[in-house]
Amino acid sequence: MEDISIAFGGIHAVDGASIDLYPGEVVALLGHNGAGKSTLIKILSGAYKRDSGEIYVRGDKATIANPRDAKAYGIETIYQTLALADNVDAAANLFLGREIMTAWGTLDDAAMEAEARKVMGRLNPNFRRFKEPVKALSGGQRQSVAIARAILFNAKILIMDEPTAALGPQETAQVADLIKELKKEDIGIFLISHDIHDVFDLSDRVVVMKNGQVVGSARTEDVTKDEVLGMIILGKCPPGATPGPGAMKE
Amino acid sequence: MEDISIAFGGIHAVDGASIDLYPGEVVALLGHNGAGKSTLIKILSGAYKRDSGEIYVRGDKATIANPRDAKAYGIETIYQTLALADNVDAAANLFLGREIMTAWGTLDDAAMEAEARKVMGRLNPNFRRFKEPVKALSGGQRQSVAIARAILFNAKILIMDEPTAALGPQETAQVADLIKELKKEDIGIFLISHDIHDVFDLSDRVVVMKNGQVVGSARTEDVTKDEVLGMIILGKCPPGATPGPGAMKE
Amino acid sequence: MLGMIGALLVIWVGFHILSGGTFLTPRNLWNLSVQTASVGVMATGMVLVIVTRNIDLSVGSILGVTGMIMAVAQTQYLTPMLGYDSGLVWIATLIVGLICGLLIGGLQGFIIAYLGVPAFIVTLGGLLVWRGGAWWVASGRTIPLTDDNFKLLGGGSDGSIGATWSWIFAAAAIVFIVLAAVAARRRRKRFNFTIKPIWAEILTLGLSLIAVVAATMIVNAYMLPAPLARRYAEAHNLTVPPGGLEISFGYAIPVLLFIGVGIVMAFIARRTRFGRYVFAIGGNPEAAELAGINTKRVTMMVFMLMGMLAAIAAAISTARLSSATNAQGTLDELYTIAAAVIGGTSLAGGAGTIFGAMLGALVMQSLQSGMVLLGMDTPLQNIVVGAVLVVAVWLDTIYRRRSA
Amino acid sequence: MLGMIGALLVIWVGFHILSGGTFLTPRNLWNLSVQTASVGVMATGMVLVIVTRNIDLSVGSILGVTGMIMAVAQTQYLTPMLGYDSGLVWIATLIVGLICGLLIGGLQGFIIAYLGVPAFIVTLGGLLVWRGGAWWVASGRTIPLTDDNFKLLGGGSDGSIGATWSWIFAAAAIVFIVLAAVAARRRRKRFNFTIKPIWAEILTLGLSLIAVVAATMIVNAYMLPAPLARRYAEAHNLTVPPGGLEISFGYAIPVLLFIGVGIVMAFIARRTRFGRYVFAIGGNPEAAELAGINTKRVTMMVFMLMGMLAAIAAAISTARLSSATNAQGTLDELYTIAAAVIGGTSLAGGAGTIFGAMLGALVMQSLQSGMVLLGMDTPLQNIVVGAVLVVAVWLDTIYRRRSA
Amino acid sequence: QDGKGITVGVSWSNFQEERWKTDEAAIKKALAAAGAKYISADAQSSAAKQLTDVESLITQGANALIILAQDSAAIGPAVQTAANNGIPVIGYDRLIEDPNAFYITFDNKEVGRIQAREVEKVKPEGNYAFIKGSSSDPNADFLFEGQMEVLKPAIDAGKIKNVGEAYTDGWLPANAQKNMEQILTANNNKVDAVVASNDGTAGGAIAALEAQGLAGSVPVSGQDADHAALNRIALGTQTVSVWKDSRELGKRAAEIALELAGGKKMSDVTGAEEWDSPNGKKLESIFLKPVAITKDNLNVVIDAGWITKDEVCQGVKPGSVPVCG
Ligand SMILES: Nc1ncnc2c1ncn2[C@@H]1O[C@H](COP(=O)(O)OP(=O)(O)OP(=O)(O)O)[C@@H](O)[C@H]1O
Ligand SMILES: Nc1ncnc2c1ncn2[C@@H]1O[C@H](COP(=O)(O)OP(=O)(O)OP(=O)(O)O)[C@@H](O)[C@H]1O
Ligand SMILES: O[C@@H]1[C@@H](O)[C@H](O)OC[C@H]1O
Ligand SMILES: [Mg+2]
Ligand SMILES: [Mg+2]
Repeated sequence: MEDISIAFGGIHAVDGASIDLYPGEVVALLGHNGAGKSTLIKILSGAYKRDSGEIYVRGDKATIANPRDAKAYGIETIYQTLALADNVDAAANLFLGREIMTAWGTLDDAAMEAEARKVMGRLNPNFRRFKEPVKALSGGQRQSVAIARAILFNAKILIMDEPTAALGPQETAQVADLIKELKKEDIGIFLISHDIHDVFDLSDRVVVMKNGQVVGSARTEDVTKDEVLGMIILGKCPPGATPGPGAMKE
Repeated sequence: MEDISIAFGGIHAVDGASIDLYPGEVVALLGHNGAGKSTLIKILSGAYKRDSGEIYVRGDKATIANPRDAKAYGIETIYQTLALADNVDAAANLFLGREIMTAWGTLDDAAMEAEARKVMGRLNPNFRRFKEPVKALSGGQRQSVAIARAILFNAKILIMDEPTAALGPQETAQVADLIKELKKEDIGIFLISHDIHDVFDLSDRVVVMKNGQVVGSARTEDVTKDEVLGMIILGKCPPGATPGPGAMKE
Repeated sequence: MLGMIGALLVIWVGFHILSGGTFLTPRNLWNLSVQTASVGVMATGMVLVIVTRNIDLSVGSILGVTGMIMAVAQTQYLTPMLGYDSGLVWIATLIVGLICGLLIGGLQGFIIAYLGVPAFIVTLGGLLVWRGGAWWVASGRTIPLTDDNFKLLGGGSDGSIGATWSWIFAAAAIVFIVLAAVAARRRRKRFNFTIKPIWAEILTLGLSLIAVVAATMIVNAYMLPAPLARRYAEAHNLTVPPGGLEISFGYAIPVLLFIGVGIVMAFIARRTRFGRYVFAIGGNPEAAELAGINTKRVTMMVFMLMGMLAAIAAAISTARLSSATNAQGTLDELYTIAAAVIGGTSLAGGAGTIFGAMLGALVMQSLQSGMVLLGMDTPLQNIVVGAVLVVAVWLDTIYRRRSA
Repeated sequence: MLGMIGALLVIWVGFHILSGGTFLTPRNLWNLSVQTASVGVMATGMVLVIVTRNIDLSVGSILGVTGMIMAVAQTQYLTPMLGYDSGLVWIATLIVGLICGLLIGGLQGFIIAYLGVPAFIVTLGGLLVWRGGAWWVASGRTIPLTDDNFKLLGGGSDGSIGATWSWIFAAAAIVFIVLAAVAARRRRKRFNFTIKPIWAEILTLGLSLIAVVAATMIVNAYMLPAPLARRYAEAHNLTVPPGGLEISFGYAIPVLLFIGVGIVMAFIARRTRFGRYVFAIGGNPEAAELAGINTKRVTMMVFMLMGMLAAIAAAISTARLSSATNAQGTLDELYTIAAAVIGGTSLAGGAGTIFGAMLGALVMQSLQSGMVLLGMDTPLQNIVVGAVLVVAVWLDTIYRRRSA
Repeated sequence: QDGKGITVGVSWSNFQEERWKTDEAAIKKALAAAGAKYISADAQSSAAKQLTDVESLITQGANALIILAQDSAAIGPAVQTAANNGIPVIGYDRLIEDPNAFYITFDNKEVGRIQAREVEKVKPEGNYAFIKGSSSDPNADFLFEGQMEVLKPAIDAGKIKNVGEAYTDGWLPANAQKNMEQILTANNNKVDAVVASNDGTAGGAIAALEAQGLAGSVPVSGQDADHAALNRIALGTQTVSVWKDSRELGKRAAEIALELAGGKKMSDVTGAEEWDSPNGKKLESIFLKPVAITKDNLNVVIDAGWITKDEVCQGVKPGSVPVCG
């Protein structure tokens, strides 16, 4: 992504941000609340239209005007707001937009439920409530459904916006394992998280944003946790990192 | 709270749970996703009607049939789903139900905004968007608003359902400070959190739930993190804890 | 649903007692089924419209204008072209109507989905525009239909299938219901899901079979009145026995059409991708869009479907009146929406069933025609209908809350 | 809002040109203002109803029944009781109407809020019940009003305040607007908030002052027609000058009532706790309940308010016709809801402004009476009204999206 | 006439209009006198509901039907159903073009003619406005045709000018008022006469004239002899109301229904004559004569017991109207 900007009536939510992601790489996107992380990745996933800037996928300029375009490029997203259809059940949500059909061209609910049980079993073994509309689920259960939804399809790029925020310790560990697995399958992952421990465990690179601008990016192994915290809170770019337009001028 | 139960069409979301809380004490409520934590505290805050059980406040049986009753007992709640009116701004949300009025009996929006700026300044110094309806805010910003709302009033009992899930590192630290301050003012706090580090830093006691039942409770200093994880995941009650009805039978 | 069925039964029995035993007669029930068909057909489409958080105030006017267009097309173009006795006229007429309904619905749907104008305004505009259009088509005149086959769509003594065919229809329905139940059970077994106990399965199955048989017996118990039976006997060279001829009406064609539409719409709602998307959009439009659903196209298609159903309803009611009038369908939008809402469709979107709406249409029609049987003054009738409506939905609400 | 004002201006200029210069005359604009008052009053209440995610289909019927009750109360009870010339009759009549409106609205609100029956069904029931009630009150007869003071509420030449008072009214309005702006500015300064640049403040202020002055000039430019002026001169012992008397109508009383209601309702919506709760409930009913708001009571009160406004509208339209007729208010529910929606109220709840709804009512009425000026056939009128309505809202939608 | 054991069903097109209440009372009275039973239904202006209503009335065991048709063409299937069940039908007030139905009415065209004639008497030249009935009621056009028939010569001669005509949605007085206001505006008050199609719309038009100080100086027509309208005639703001004594119409219809139910042939009904309908059908029918009520013959309605003198003369200046003294 290059030089992406978007403004909502006066506020520059994202302001000239550029980020790269390579296959099999996990890039963690960090920043204070309201830094513009979610907005930036929503542009990539087609949920928002950017005011300016370009997106390149595998070297070619990509035209992403809506979520369908993004999916066509193999970009799958787990939104922070979870984006589930509250009134239908977990299986229907998992397959929304890509339903399994019977030979007759009708919905194959039984097959979808079977598949859903398989995936959810891996993520959240306590989960039983397949027949319930997802609005009746607990916060963590909903998040598991959203994660399952994104990984069910063969994405090339996976965007995860605070995927473990509502998850319990066991479920969080399971997601971490999952990310490692996906990495092996050469999938590029954007991981947004406030948990600095997780970030250091999982990511290859970190990118920090502040007030809509990129403070800097660094290979995870080149910086310390405290340096990253300094980037998030003060916008100070440490020596191990490449400064961006949002870095504090000294 | 004693022997609280509630069922949603067949599912026993909370099943015979009893918990105590003393003034100036922080009790952490832990458990896997869907264990029944949110449901339990929603009963205490009047959002759900319990099927059975009793609630006692300061020794007396309390009748809590709706959120207004709970507030009358000084119980304030930060809900996991945040429960904000999406279409009005942060200040209006902060004071919803307890607006500041002018001498003329009209809403004093300016005074409310001024007050809101003060409180939000403490929680989230980056926050500027006071005029915006809260649906335009980022996940963390919304959470800050919900927290500010709950602490703005002189609660006797404060319930926080995963208050820091969406917060950045700086904002999380601020909430931790806040909890310590409130404790000093003799406020009792129920803290629901999946962050075992936070829990050990902040709480006096931990209570663990599993599948709607209490596994056990313990003074935080009497147990280790791993023991607590064991309680959450396996339902195994360690020697330092008082077992509840949901403890694994050996 | 059970709550509403209960309310319906109470209403029926109440009317039966108050009317001194005329309500629950084969004749009245047969009439009721025909009277319900037109609004009922539209109510099935209204469910999908409301589920997607929209509304359609124009259905009554679309019914009016498509009815008018069909009548004019039939009398002025199709009959002259195809010949007076041609068996093709009725189907050609219907196709003209369906295409017009589709286009009108499509236009409205396009404005709503792609231009982002609220459905309330677009269809309120449609209410005015198509009502005006209905007037223009024939300068306000009432157009009598010419084709007898087409008139069969409206029911009446000729437009009914008689006792034998009614039993054949019932048998087919029973076979279908049983097969569907067995297939569903087998499917769930294959994936090792929990299944209902066999007695529960048999109970529900048994109840639906009883309903089918009872309905068939009722429509077959309604006999042709004497002068008609005599005419029938003459036409078929039968000798009239001393006790008089006993010839059954059987199911009316518009009722069969109504049932058919109901089944197709229920299938669309529950078993197709399109139906799934409709509900997902209703539950959370943003989530549906983010899931890659082309929400605009789906919305537009819902309105196209609604337009076609209004055209079918127009065919039924035009055929029933054997003429197209200028005011036809006035206020039907209200009854149609009411039927859907009574049947449990939530105006907040995301929830509703086809079967419920069909039931809702039946409840509305029962109230209206039951009132006439009681012979009250109209104003008092209105008062009672309004009050009973509220009470019926209230009881259903309580029932729902209990069983939730 | 600006988008809708623009659309309104386009409609006005369009009609002016097409009607050969009769639309934008003081007389027509004066008429327009009076014609808008009744539906406009109800539209302000409908905003709150829709904001709380409800709907009220019964307002037209409530208007009908309260109008009838007021007429009967006045002619059969109050006038005989208080005397033919009593200055108390009009206010007593109005109070009777307001109480009835309040009770009717309260009953409906209670069923909606506390029994949980959907507003659509309850008010659809109300539509039938109160319409039937209107008939019952006087067995369908038209009741001419007896009290002349009450008739002033309907406007007409006597029911207008004349040039001098109109200027006094304008001056008061100007003072009020300026003071309010200054006070708001001072307040924000006190808390050290950012304030608008002074030129922007003056610009908005200037525009509203110009609007007030222009409106006053227009209503004052509308002169009493010759026969009325002569009668006026006789009554006041004036000598008629050779050029004829020039006596201005000035603001009509129903229009002042409409403006007054608008200001009160805007105040309620924006500056009171109740109004804040109404919007919070619309934004997220659960959150409002969890915040400790008694959402049921607020909902019920919204419907009570709506009932009272329907009674005020009934007073205006009854006084205007100087009699209560049985079908009065028929279809007004549709116009009222349409006015609110045109004015930007979202049927999904949570958003809407009183001023927008007032503007919406004006747009609807402009379309309707402009059409009559053009002398088109009713059906064609309907078509044009429907189409223009959709286009106007579409333009507004585009404008909103742009400026968002 | 003995009507014991006979049930007569009446299907009204829109009962919630002032005039039908009187018709109903007359029918009821005549039936009660004969010991027959009265049942009824109101189609509320919907041709479709009227068909449903007729079916219900038959279900309830009606032996004869009186139908006030909402739509003269669309009533066909209802009449057919009745015929199939061997039940005689009377077309009441509005034409039903079906030989199976007996037709009894006041001629609507004649009503229109009377309206125009009386107005023309007062203002033989000048600008005329026409407040027509509901565009969805065929009677509205019959009335207008009758009006035009009378005025055509004067219009062709250039003496009378049509300066505005408008249908009144649903016959609602409030709509008539708005329409009249617009016509006055468009003509800058230069309207010399108003031909309104019934008393409700006349009331709306007069309210609009009143606002311009024109009421009383501009003649206005109406029909139905609504009580409010008769009062206006006495007050001088309305010129004429065409009185169709619906008590007579109702009474005759009820009697004929009983005769037909008793097995009498249509042609044997007393006073029946064969009449050729516009579409060339031969119908058995009876026509009653409408009466023009003006200031000068208000005593007719009072003497007939249609209305009390007090009601007619409410607020009338003494000496201005003969009957009010
Ligand atoms: N739809 C919108 N309309 C207006 N402003 C918006 C909108 N969405 C986001 N914003 C604003 O843009 C800024 C960036 O928001 P964003 O959601 O990208 O933050 P974030 O980095 O994801 O924060 P968090 O860690 O809290 O999730 C915030 O100030 C927010 O208030
Ligand atoms: N309104 C409801 N209707 C039906 N079932 C519900 C409802 N609310 C919660 N549940 C079910 O009750 C159980 C407990 O949910 P609860 O929200 O209390 O979990 P939790 O412990 O807060 O989990 P988390 O950590 O994920 O927030 C879950 O299985 C959930 O699906
Ligand atoms: O008498 C009138 C009737 O003939 C017409 O059809 O409807 C309106 C009535 O006023
Ligand atoms: Mg975010
Ligand atoms: Mg929870």
